[in-house]
Amino acid sequence: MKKLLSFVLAMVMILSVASFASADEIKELHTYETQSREIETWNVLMSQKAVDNNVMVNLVDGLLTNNNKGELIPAAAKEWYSEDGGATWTFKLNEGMKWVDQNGTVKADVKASDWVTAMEWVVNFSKNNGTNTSMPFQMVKGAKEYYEYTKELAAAEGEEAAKALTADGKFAEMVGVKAEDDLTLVYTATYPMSYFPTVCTYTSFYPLSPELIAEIGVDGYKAAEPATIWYTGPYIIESFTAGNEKVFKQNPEYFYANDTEGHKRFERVIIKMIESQDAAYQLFQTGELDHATLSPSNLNIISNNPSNEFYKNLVEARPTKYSYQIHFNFDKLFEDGTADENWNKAVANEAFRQLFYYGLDLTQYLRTINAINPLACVNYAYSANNVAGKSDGTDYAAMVVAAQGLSYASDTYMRYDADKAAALKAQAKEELTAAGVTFPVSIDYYIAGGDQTQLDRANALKQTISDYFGDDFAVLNINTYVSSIAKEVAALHKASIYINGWGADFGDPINFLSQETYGEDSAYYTVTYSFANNATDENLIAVYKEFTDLTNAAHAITDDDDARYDAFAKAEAYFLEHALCVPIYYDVQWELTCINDYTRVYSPYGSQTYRYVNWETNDQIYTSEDYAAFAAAQ
Amino acid sequence: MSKQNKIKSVQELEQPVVDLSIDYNTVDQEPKKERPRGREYPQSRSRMPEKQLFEFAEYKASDAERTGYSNYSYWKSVWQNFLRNKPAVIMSVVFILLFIFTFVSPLISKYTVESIRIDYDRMFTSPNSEFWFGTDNMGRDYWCQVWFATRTSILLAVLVAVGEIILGTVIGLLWGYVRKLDRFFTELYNFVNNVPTIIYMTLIALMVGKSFLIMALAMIFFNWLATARNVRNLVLMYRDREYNLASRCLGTSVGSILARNILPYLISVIILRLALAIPGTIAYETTLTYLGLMDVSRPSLGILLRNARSFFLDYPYLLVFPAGIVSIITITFYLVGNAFSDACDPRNHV
Amino acid sequence: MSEAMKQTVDFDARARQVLSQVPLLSARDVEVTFSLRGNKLTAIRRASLDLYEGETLAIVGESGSGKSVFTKCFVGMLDKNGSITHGSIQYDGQELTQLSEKEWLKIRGKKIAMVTQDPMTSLNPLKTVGYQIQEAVELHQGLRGRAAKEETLRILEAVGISDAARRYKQYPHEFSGGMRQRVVIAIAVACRPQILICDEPTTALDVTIQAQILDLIRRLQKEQNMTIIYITHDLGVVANVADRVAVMYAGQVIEIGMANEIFFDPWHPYTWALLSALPQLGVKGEKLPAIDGTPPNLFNKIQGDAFAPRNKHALNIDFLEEPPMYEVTATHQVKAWLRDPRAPKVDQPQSIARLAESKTETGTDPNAYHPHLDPNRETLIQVKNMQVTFGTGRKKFVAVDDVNFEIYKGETFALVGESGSGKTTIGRALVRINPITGGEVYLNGQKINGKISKEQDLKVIRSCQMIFQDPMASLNERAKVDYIVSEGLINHHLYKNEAEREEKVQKALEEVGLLPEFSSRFPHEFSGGQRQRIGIARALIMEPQFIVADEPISALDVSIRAQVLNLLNDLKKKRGLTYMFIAHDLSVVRFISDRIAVIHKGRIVELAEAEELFFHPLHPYTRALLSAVPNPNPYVERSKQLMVYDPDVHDYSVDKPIWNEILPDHFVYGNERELDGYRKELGL
Amino acid sequence: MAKYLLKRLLQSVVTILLIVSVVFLLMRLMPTDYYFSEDELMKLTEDQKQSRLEAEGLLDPPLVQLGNFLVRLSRFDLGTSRRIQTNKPVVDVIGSRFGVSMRIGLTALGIALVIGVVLGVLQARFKGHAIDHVGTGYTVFINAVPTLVSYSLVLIFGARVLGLPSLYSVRKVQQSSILPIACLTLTSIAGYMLWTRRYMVDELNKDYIRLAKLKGLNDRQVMFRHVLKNAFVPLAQYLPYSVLMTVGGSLLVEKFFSVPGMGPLLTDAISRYDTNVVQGCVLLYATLGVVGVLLGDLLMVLVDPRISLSGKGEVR
Repeated sequence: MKKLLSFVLAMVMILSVASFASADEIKELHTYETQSREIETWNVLMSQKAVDNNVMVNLVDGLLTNNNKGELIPAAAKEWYSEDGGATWTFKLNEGMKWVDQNGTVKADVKASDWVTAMEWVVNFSKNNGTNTSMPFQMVKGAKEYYEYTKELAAAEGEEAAKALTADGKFAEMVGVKAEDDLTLVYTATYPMSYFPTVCTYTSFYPLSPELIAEIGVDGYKAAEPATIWYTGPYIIESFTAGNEKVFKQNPEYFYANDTEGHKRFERVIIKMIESQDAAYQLFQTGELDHATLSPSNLNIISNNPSNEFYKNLVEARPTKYSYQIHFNFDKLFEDGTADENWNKAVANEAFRQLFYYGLDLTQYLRTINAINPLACVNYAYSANNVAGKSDGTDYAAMVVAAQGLSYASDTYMRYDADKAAALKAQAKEELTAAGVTFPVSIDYYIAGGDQTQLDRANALKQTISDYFGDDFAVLNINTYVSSIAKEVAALHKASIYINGWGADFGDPINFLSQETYGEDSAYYTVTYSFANNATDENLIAVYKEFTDLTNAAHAITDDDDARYDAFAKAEAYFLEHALCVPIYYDVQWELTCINDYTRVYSPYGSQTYRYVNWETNDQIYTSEDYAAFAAAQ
Repeated sequence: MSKQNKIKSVQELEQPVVDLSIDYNTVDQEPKKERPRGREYPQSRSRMPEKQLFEFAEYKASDAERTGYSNYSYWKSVWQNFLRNKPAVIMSVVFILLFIFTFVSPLISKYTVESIRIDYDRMFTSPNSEFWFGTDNMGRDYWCQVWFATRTSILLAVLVAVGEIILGTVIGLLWGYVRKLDRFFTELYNFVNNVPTIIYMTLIALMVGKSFLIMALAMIFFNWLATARNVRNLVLMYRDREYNLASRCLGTSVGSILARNILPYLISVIILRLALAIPGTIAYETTLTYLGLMDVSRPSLGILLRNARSFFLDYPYLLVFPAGIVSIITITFYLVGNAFSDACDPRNHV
Repeated sequence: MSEAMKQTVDFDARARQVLSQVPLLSARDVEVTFSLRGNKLTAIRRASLDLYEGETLAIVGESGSGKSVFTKCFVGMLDKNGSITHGSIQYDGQELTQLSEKEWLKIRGKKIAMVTQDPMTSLNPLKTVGYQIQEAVELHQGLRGRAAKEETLRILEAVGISDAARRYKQYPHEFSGGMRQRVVIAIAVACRPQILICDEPTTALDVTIQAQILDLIRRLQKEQNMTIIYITHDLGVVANVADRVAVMYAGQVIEIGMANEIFFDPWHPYTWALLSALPQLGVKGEKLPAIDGTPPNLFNKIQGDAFAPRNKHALNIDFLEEPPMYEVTATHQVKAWLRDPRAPKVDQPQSIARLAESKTETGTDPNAYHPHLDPNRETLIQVKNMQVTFGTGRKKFVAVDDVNFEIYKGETFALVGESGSGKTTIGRALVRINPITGGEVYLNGQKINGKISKEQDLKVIRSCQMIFQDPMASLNERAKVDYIVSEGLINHHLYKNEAEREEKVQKALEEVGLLPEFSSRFPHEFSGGQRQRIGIARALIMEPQFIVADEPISALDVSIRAQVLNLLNDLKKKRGLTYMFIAHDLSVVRFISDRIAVIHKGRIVELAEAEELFFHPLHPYTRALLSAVPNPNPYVERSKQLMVYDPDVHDYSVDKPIWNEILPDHFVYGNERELDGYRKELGL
Repeated sequence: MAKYLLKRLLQSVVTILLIVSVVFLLMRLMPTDYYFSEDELMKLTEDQKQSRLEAEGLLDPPLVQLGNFLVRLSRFDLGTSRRIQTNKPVVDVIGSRFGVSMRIGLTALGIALVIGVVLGVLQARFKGHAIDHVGTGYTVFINAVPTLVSYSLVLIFGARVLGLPSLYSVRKVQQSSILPIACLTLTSIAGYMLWTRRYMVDELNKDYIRLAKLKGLNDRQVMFRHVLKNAFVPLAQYLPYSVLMTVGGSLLVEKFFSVPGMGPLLTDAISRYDTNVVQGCVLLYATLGVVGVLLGDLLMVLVDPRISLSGKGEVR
């Protein structure tokens, strides 16, 4: 199998000059989401969910967007700069952008003040209810203070008073965002930061026309709908049926409407809601979809059978922005609410944790993610790739990998070290036995009950643990939750380990590392999954504290990005070496597609991935060869 | 012509059948000792002179009372009638063998659920001498999974079915018999019945958990309705029968009346309900599994079916085995239930 | 019997008429078998019958005798599992046994129609009465639209339904049982058949209604010149309607003859037994001649005469060979060896003679006043102003209202009324199955209704027991006789040990004439009469003083009723029991009871000593009831004057009625004006 | 009659309120974290969450919340959706989906009813003949095969062989409704067949059928004049209930074909903890159920002259 594939790849390399079949591009793109991922709000400022953003970024243009290489490119802003080392950032807007309604009627001009209005909305407690505030709080001066102010105002004088606030007055005084003129927007950052522009791809930095609020009111915008919102982006919603489909049509007033080469758009984009990933494959077969990401089972069916009609069309997708890790729960409770001392003692032991690191060859598990090419999705770093890079072009994540002495070039699962594993196991066993831990240690793991793919993966993990740790040492128990792991499992401290994925919202390692620090409320994983703050083991606390100090020290470096990244890499390597968390995979899946993924927006952070602009498509299904060529050309 | 006519005439004609199963006039009589009667008369006319033929025979009134002798037993007749229904008998034998086999299979199969391994090199192996039911999408032996799943599902189904029938019967009995409780149970019935149970199941799964036992209890708790209503309507039918009035007249307690006077009459319905509840539960389990409301750590038929849905076009055997077993179970209980409830009907006892 | 009476019907003339005719329908050696789950049941065993134009032929027999099945062959309505396996039925030049379903459509309804037994279920509940009749009119009289409707209305009126135009549009449920039976008859009549088969048309009806329906059928027969086959088990009805009578037993016609021949000169021992067992012919205080045992099992091959085992006059040959038909007269045949010249001579039983003499009364002076005989009587039960209501609010229904009576120790107190009159409700109220909503009940002077102490409760349970109407329904079929009989004992632990309990059960069974070994069996194994005796044993084991017997014989076959009546009388004597005997049939009541209370619509309208009531009925309802009592003497029965009770005769608007003791021990319900009238009648 | 109706209606309202209240209180048993999406949990601070809950009155004692809810309900205000379609009035959220479910459900029901009843009648008419056996075989098959499997078969057959769209689409409503309707129809036909046959056979055994035959009516006349309507009566009582429950949507079918209907809404709302939508759905279902029973009783009054409205209003 593998040989065959490498042979194919080799052939492709040799024949890379091979011309593509001269087929037509797709005019109407049929794509999909699974039913659980239906859009929840049409208010671009209110949402912080990928499912919403994937839609909204096509309807409203933020200041900046990404291209297919992950670089920042202009959207609403044609240029951007900081003249003071990142403390304030100025954005120059395109001239002549229009707000239109669903019918394409021009409603207003796009002005710099729209971003100010939007920021006021986001950080006004009574308008946005506190959602989407985390990045403004972190990055925009005065945002948090203004939020507190509105909250108090609402409490003291009622919601309406707070809702009545506008971008003038108190907001202008307090918050660091200003429209110098109609086309110039200036942000004042909380501290000097070079990565401020990356955050401008994110929806909390999107615009809102005050005239829209004037038209539909605060509550009207809260309950925004395709028919009520205004558009500046490449598409307008033509029709929307919740739970069924969304149809995008071109926005005739789109700023780049006439630039059909540089800003190529589909005539229509139809997003179908489908029952499951497996259904996508069926629908692709019947021609009802233009691409289908293959669940491992679908993939196996095709790859297992060379006579399958799609055998030659299997292509590997580009990795998503998410990095997946195993998180340990340091304060595990049983179902009945009592502490699971056995696990808590075991996981506090570094040797035990490191066993997950050095003691597991996860190739088998990775096959459940990428059945053909499991090592393509190996992840040795906590941070995702391409989030940030040194001035010499070195990627930050690669620095972390290198710092551990690992490399993705290997054709084996490199982190696994049999000798070290044996030693660690002996050490863990001895130390834990002394601490009164009984073996085998049970590891409670939770998956979504309705998800067959997760079940298969969990079984693979269970088997891997059984193979490498031995059933006498540790046993993985598979449990299920109904819909929300955070609420049903994590909030109750029920699982021993979690496999979570984190994708960056902006281009700096702090976005990853700050989720893991000790003793800080904003550290999402620490507070909601690992409960490291509740740990009692002194060694563990010491390690955590050290890591936190290293992270904060790195974050304090604001004048030299290279030094900053070096320091972060050091902190992250420390974090990983002490196995506070175990990176496990990147999402690299296989698909059948008529879309050239390499032309799609590639955003290692933020939410621009699903902007349907400049996508190259073909009404013939791409073959593995085509894709190999695309990858090579990249 | 119609069945009821038949029944009516059967009843009419049948009555003496029960009354008098040994008859003086039967030709194919057993030896005398079997027939407790007082007088003797010659077996053959040729032995008797004509004169004697026209003499009065001796008459004993007390003999008439003995005519009631019968080896009829209700349950024996039920059983015999049931045995007469060949398809039901065959299917129940098949089912019993199947169920026994779920316990035996780990002993004879090459793999067990505990020992099967993921092995991508042998995924989707068609049934062969090594893997009797082939392997699944992860290269695991399907044979042992199917049998394990069958056992799990049957156990769940039996547990839930028995539980729901017991609960439904108890509620139905009280609901029908105790007039004061009628309002309460009617409201409870409306309460549970008028909202899709899936809501309650989801809420329970969210709030309490979804271990085998919890889900089994939840299913029991929300599935008793049909049985209870059925039982209740029957109780209303029997409640004011004279034999119950007789018991009340004798001061029999409500509990005894329900247990001894009414419950035995409901057996056929209860068995029928039970028989239908078992495949019903398996089907329900499939749905719940699909919705992610069941424990999935061990194979059950619901999980296998859910999984097979993605492959069955290319690898039909993955669907055929579990679906076949579900069908066997369903058809068995369908037949057995009907056969048994027919057999319980005394009108069918000849 | 007076000559005047005899002239009410001239059987001889009818006999001559029969002899001069060719049969209209002739069934010869008909054998019908049913197959039931592999078993073969021979329901009709080569029965033969001729039917002559214009006559009324009654077929009498117990349930299971095959009378219904036999006549179903005449309309081609045998159940699917049954078939005519032998014999022929000739009608109108056609061989009915060979007809196809299509050919039957030309005969069924059109030529031979049938009135079915149960009017409550025989009409389609969702179609108007008019529609259902008109359907037959259109089908068989060829009328359409208006004409059909007019004919329908005419028929409705003809069957005695007043206000036909309104009734036409009504649904069956708006009709009472009697009215429905009229509609069923109307449907049959609308077919204008030549032959009308009436399959127990009045069995489900009250006596007064029964009499009316019989009148109606007779009238219609005359008007439409129909030939009628009348199936019944009630000899009173036979006496009323029949020109000729065929007696069926075990699937055979065992005796057939003109009605007077069958009633006054029967020759089959079974016919004798049937007639002798009639309570009307019994002598008060004496045992009724009962038929022991039960009819034979038709699944088995029957050897000899089917009745032989129960026959007190059986000859040896009866057990071996089936008797041939002997001719008694040209119109009277009997299938009994007794008619063989070689057979010994036997006299007909006494009661037959009594019937012939029409001595159906006990011979007391009709003009005398009959007070209760015992001056030292003690009151056992006292009922004061009893009221029983069912339901609440708008659904409230008063079943029993302001009822007063006393029952004396050792007597049989009868409560007579039509269905729905509240008689059973009173009975059940006395044993506290139905709670009473007003008034008081005393047992031995102690109040027993409402809340009473536990010991008192037990005492009442032990003292007051009940025997139920339907022996098929009153025993728990899933329990052994042992449990059924000792249920009361078990409830209250009225025994020291298991042995004692068993002993008590055995004793109780023996007492009611059952064998002790029966205790380990289930109720199915017993006949109706035996089951009723088990029910009696169940009551007896509590050693009660007082038993409410709720129509204990009305669901039993004629031949078995006598057994139970005899038993009840025996027990009364032996144990000094007191009965409240609930019945709708005055003839039985007269035989068994000391005092009779007549109840109508929840009120007792008259209460008197039995003979007193029969000879001096005062209340118009009592009179109507008495007038409708069937008499097994055809002459008497046909000459009786039917009285119809119309509640509107009472004008209670001003003068309120009261419960008045008009003579010592003779109570009647009426207002002052009526009471005055009654007194005048009594000559007071 | 009016009084009786009024009484039944009042009883129904009480039942509905009871159901809604209990579900309302059950939902409040959950931790308040459930009100937030995963992303919100990730990005909102504890303080932000609390103030938001407080602002929305979700920290009040459950009974107070219930009171407020009932007061709002009396103004037909069900509140707005929290997650399903954020801040959209629940009435609108449910309304649009209900329409879709209703159309599909009613169509399927109509087809199933016609085919099922006709086949059931034929089965009863030719009891014991081939058609009866085939029909019984079909009902057994439908019951024996798990719905998940039979739906998959319909989907595959419809999409692959017939080339029908396998997803519901608002732009091709008729074409894309075929498969979901087929799924619903194929399974419910079995039910209607079974019951029709059974009721027909029951009716055929009634005494009045014997009388009708004795009148001289032939089999066909007996069947059409006397059996059909009577056999329909027991069916009639459950018809409105099943109609109303059908318009409530089928969870599996709607999920399968992405029909934007009521079926998946409820489970979705529960798992996303959109309490207002859950309450709205429960209210709707309870109303449909209770009204279905009521209508069933009323329909009985229409088709069966024996039953008058003064009868008792209890489950039968």
